[in-house]
Amino acid sequence: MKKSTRSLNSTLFLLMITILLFIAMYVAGMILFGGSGFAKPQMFLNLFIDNAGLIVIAMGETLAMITAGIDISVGSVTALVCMVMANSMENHGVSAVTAVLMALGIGLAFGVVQGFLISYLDIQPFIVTLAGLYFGRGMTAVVNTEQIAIKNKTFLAWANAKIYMPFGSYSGKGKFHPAYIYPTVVIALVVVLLIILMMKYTKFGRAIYAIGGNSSSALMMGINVRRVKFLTYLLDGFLAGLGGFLFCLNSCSGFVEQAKGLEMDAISASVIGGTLLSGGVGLPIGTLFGVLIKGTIASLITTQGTLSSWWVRIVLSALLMFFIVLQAIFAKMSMKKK
Amino acid sequence: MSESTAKSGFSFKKLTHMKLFLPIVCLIAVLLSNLIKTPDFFKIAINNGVLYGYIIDVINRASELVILAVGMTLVTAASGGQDISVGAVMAVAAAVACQILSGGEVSTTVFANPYALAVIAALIVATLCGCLNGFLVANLNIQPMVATLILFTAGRGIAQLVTNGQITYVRVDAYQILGSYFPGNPIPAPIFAALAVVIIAYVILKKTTLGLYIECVGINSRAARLVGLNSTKIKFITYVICGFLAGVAGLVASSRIYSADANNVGLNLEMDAILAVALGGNLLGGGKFTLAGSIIGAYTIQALTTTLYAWNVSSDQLPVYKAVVVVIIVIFQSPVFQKWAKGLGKRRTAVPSAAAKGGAVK
Amino acid sequence: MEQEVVLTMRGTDKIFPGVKALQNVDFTLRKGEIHALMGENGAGKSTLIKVLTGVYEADGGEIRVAGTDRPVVNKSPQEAQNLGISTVYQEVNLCTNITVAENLFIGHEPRKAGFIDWKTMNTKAGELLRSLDIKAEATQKLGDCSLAIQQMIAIARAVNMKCRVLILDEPTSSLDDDEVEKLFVLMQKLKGEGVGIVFVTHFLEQVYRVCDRITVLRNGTLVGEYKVSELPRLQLVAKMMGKNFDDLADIKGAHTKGADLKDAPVIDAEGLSHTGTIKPFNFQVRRGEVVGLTGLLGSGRSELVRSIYGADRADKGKLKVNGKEVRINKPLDAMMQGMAYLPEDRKMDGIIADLSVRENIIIALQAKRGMFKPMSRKEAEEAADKFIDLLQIKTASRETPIKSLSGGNQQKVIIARWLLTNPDYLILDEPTRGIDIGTKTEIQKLVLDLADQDKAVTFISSEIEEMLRTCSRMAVLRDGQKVGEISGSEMTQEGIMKAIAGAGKEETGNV
Amino acid sequence: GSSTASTATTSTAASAATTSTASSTASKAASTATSTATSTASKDSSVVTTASGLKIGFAQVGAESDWRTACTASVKDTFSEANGFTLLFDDAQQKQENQITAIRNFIQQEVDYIVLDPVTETGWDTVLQEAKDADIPVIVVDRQVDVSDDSLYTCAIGSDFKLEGDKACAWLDAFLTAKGITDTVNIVDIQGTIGASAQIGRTQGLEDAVKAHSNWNLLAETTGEFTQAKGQEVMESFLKQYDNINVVYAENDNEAFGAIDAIKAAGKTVGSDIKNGQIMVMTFDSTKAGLTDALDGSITLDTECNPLYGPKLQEMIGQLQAGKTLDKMTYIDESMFSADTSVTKVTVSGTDYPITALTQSVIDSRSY
Ligand SMILES: Nc1ncnc2c1ncn2[C@@H]1O[C@H](COP(=O)(O)OP(=O)(O)OP(=O)(O)O)[C@@H](O)[C@H]1O
Ligand SMILES: Nc1ncnc2c1ncn2[C@@H]1O[C@H](COP(=O)(O)OP(=O)(O)OP(=O)(O)O)[C@@H](O)[C@H]1O
Ligand SMILES: [Mg+2]
Ligand SMILES: [Mg+2]
Repeated sequence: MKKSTRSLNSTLFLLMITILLFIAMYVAGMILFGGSGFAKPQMFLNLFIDNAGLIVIAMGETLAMITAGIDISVGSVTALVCMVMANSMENHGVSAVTAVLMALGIGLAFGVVQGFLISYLDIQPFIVTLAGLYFGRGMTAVVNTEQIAIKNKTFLAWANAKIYMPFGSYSGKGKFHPAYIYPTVVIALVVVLLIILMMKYTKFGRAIYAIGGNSSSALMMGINVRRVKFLTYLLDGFLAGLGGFLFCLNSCSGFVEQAKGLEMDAISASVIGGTLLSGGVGLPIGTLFGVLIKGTIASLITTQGTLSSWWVRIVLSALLMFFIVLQAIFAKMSMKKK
Repeated sequence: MSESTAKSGFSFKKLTHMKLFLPIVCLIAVLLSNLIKTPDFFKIAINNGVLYGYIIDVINRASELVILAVGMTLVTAASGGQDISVGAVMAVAAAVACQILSGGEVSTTVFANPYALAVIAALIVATLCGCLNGFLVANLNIQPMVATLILFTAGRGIAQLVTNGQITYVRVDAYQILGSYFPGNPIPAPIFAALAVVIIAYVILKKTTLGLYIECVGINSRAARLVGLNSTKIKFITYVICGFLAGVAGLVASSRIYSADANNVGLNLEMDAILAVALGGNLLGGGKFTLAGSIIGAYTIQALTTTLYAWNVSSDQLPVYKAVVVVIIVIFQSPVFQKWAKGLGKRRTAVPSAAAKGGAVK
Repeated sequence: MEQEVVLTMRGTDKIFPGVKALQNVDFTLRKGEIHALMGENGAGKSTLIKVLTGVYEADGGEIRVAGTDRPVVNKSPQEAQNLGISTVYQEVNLCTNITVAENLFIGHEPRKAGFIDWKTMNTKAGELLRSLDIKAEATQKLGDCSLAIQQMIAIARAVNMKCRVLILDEPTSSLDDDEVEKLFVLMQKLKGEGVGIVFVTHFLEQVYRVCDRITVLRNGTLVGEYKVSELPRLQLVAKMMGKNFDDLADIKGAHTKGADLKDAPVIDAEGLSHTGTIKPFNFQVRRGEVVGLTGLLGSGRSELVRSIYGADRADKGKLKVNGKEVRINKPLDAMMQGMAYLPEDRKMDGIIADLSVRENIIIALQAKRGMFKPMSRKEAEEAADKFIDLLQIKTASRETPIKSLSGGNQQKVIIARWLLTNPDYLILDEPTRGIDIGTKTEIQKLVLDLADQDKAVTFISSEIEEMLRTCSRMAVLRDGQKVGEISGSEMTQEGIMKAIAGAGKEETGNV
Repeated sequence: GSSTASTATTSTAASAATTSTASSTASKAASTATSTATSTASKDSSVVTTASGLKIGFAQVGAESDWRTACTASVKDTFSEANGFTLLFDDAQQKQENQITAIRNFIQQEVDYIVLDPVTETGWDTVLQEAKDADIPVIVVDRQVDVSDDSLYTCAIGSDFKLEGDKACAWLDAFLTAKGITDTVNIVDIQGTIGASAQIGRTQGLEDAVKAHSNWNLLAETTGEFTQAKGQEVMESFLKQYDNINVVYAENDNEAFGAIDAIKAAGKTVGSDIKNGQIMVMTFDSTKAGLTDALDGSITLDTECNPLYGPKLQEMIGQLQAGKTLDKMTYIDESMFSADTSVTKVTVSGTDYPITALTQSVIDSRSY
């Protein structure tokens, strides 16, 4: 029986490994680039500031992936959300609050349509959301092909509202800079918390795991598979809308090429965090670490600062590969032990 | 019993025919829609000694996609995942070929090295990329989309590294043949390249049991192992093939523009290739596959793009139309929809086909 | 005394492409009765149940449930559950990626303030498992449990839901006697509480032990409904098969040749082991011999054969095949040595669901031949037809995907797959699971025939009687260790029981 | 050095007059910087290595084109370690969010200057505010930024894309006049990636000119996304729809290459003789490859878009170090190239711009 307890924890074990690898990587960065400010607390907080939108979007992605689906439309939804917000505020004088509601509405609309096609018409999620990807990007261009800077006072006030921390660091000139975050970070972390609670403590959350593990079994156990799937994509769409809003708070603009490839960031963050594309396995907290790990890798490269453009890409992927392979090896080892 | 066997055997045959039937209908529908705006869409003329016309464009431009779709179909069937690095691998192959031919110069008008050397080297590098993907997926059990994400991001970097971040031009007629015309032949050469790949793929699938093995592994790799199949090896092979084919596609694409544009060769083609596989009626979750379907899917996508150009849809809005058409096609192909459409009289829709599928997979 | 009716099905039709699975079938279930649903493989039992519980949509007929005056239409198992019908389907239908406790409670988890109360859920699950004597932990991942345990958990889940109707589709096929006993106690208890139970099984003894009534199906049509007391065993078999057949006839008498002890064993394992599952063991099988493996549920029978076959690579010990030492790293190596292995878990390890019956039959031989020597279409079709005929596989055609065959017929296809490779040594792990009595006897005969043809066979079954009929010798396992062998006069029901229970002589090394 | 257009230059050999002075101007600027920044090395030496060791963060768009690569190389060469700088280079891979991240990183690394070549014009308010709070001057290069408060960045230097378009159209006008063509001229525009500053400016230039000339007829505008393959595909489609195209206005060299191939494949010829059915190709960027085609006449006019920002940047930083205030916006010098000599200069808003007659040596002396 001891044997089995260990194997149950294999997901948790992998999560621990992932977190440890993250810490190891970060500490290595602090040692290597401590002089370049890598050890500053603000550097760590920047991981959250820069990725607040991605964190929320990746949460939705994780849910979709746990149902054994996928959502590759999130980047386009983000672009559309940013564009609609920017366009309506700047060109149509819409208030910031209304714009936010529009953003969430767009997310929900994507969720409803994609969820319906996936769950009630049994169309493959990849294809449905690929169409969503095309549609969102194209619609962004339909709304406006220009780059629109958001200058709405309320919106900029939200975007620039720093929340100072009780700690900080001294600059080279000896000046104390308190560390800070933006409201986006708070929202993102609240979302993460809510999703963690939902996945662990609600019937809906557990049903998501069940249908991801084996949808026909789940059906026979009396779960309304279609409804759960639909709601998952609905929530996923909503989170994409919300994430798009946070993304927009960070970039304060709308343009056609925005957030290109964001879906891959969301997917890889989920996977690094331990979510399986084949469904049934994954933890929201893991995804959070997935995002942080990707952010740290990027941050390490920027801090290093001497690579040429192509080496940036290569090293970025090499580090990612190193990480994923290490994880895979640990996973294999834990399987063997069993 | 033998009687019922014979009878249902017949109806089953009809069903398999149905499988390709729908994708073909979709392709034809897309093509015919052109007649509204461009009545001479199907007109083929001889211009300058070569075939000229929209329909030729469709077939010609779809060549790379067809080549990729073949590899993508195999990868999908065996591993239930997709290789999203194919576009980047195309760029790598193009870069290698051009760099060898130009001997490191940014632009050249004579081959610095033999053409064959360049082609072979490009294909070898592309195949090695496939090996890396295959190793990660098959041996290390990393999920395909993420395993191939590595080359997806690194690939273009590698290509730029090879070409030193420049676009390398090979302004030699011989290099342009693969992307244009064989001397004296009115049919565009990429069509032959695609045709050759398809034929070779068919011969391999016909003459070996690779196809069956791939399906087995894709459906139930545990059971496949117990009947003596080497799941790892088979998955690996499909990725190698896919990498190789991406190399071929890269050569064609690079030959069209007689240069290696690391940033743009094969850009976004991976998504189209996956779409082709799905439009062909294949499940992206792996298992049974039809190569013909994927190929039809590839032509459908190119037909759609060409159509939208002919309709003067501005290319930044083109994705909207593409999305709508794709959704219509997949709804049309969805069994649930078909059932609903057929049994309009009946009010009930059945329980998800997932139940009938019986979750034996995974 | 006529009991109150809780459920009726009238004129049920169900048509699959190429098969009329049900035609005008009636079925009635009364309160507090155990009602056996009998029929050969592919007779339509599971289909009837799936139509009833909303997994399939019926093509005709109506269902009435006591308490509602209009016919009910279950669109999904969920609706059936809401009507108080709880079901254990034939293939275990649980989710292996979540814990045992969740599998038991999903859909009706205990909650506190709207949130799942994990503590209560785990405690309750623990209690439930203990009360049914299931050796699993509540917090364990279901996928880590053996098939038998999973089956018990599926039953536990079904009975734990407050229900008026309990449907059990071949629940006992992967259970051993002890477990079956526990199940019967449970069923009697529920019966006492007035639950109507539908029980599908191919074990006639079990029917006669617990059931009150029998409904017999044949080829998708209703043969009739009978009181158990009024339908003697032989007649039941005749009604199921549509001909007279004595399932009790001793088939062992037909078995003429025995093993020649002077021969070098075909299989000779010395100190083979697989860390974590099976301790070092010695094991030999000779030509013409059927050696049984017996032991309690989870005693490691499957693991033992898996380590011989290379399904789990043995990490210690030697294996000789026909006297020559061989290294087996993967199943293909074993196949090349002339071995064949019929796995216990049909759904996970056996069938390749979307492939046709033909492809499923030829795949092993094809794998053995290699990639570049494909069987011709004709060859493959002939092979498939031969076995469809030989094993009476009920399928719409040889091109039907195996997943749409009935459970028992799927099993036959897998057997055909291995027979086609013409092995010298067959490992059969629960080969008759879910097979109807007619075919079961056929398979037992087949096993003995194979032995007559000088093949070596290892036979695992939870059914002692079946083992006695086929085996010439048996190895006894306990807790992953081979603890002894029995043969000759010890080969009786009691002898085996004793050996399993621990009285068997300790492993002495070689046999 | 001063920042007027005539002296601020590039190493573009083709901008005939000022070539040889370029690098010395730049190093002078750097040494000026040195002398003011560090009190010790006050004598005016031209040895650049005694520079103050400024730490500069350069947030680059990516490496999406030859042009960009040349730009990166220019900046990297200028701010090399040998020249006494520490350059932190970040490649954003064409993603704005990466660039924002990089700037935040530079701020934590306490660089002395941030040089930003923005992916987009918009969306910089928050992060530039952070830079300002940290007292780090930001110099925007190439594309401009559109922020609610101009004080968020110190100064900007870039190309005037609208002017590029205007110059090209002025040339076309002059050319047509020189050839005495008064008939309708049919133009197709293969646009750049929609929304890119270069696309917006160049398209605007053309559209304005079309409005101003009653005989210019803009048949169609479609994006070729700045790539050869797309340029070819778009041109193929144009050729099938219109058989009277006279001028192709391709918004970069790569698109022009594709267009030329498509034209040839359709059985037509490219060249300046539009009276006799040739199709004239006008383009932008002036990369080596582009100029090669311009030399043989396939491309008739190639308007330069200068990527060599390094020296100019160094000069500006020197001035900033010296405590000077710079103009908010500086434009970099850009030339025009044609093998056709019928037009030698064009005038836009009162300023004259010479057309450089193209020779092989002009091409050979270019670095990209
Ligand atoms: N999903 C399906 N698609 C097509 N045919 C099916 C499907 N399910 C069952 N059948 C067919 O219906 C018939 C009845 O099958 P069913 O599973 O009900 O048999 P069964 O009586 O339960 O047999 P067993 O004892 O082997 O479990 C069989 O011939 C089978 O091939
Ligand atoms: N998939 C599995 N993962 C982890 N442990 C398993 C698995 N399958 C079986 N076990 C465990 O391994 C041990 C041996 O199981 P095995 O299947 O060999 O038993 P068995 O004698 O064949 O009995 P039965 O087949 O009736 O369950 C048992 O403790 C069982 O719980
Ligand atoms: Mg059944
Ligand atoms: Mg077993």
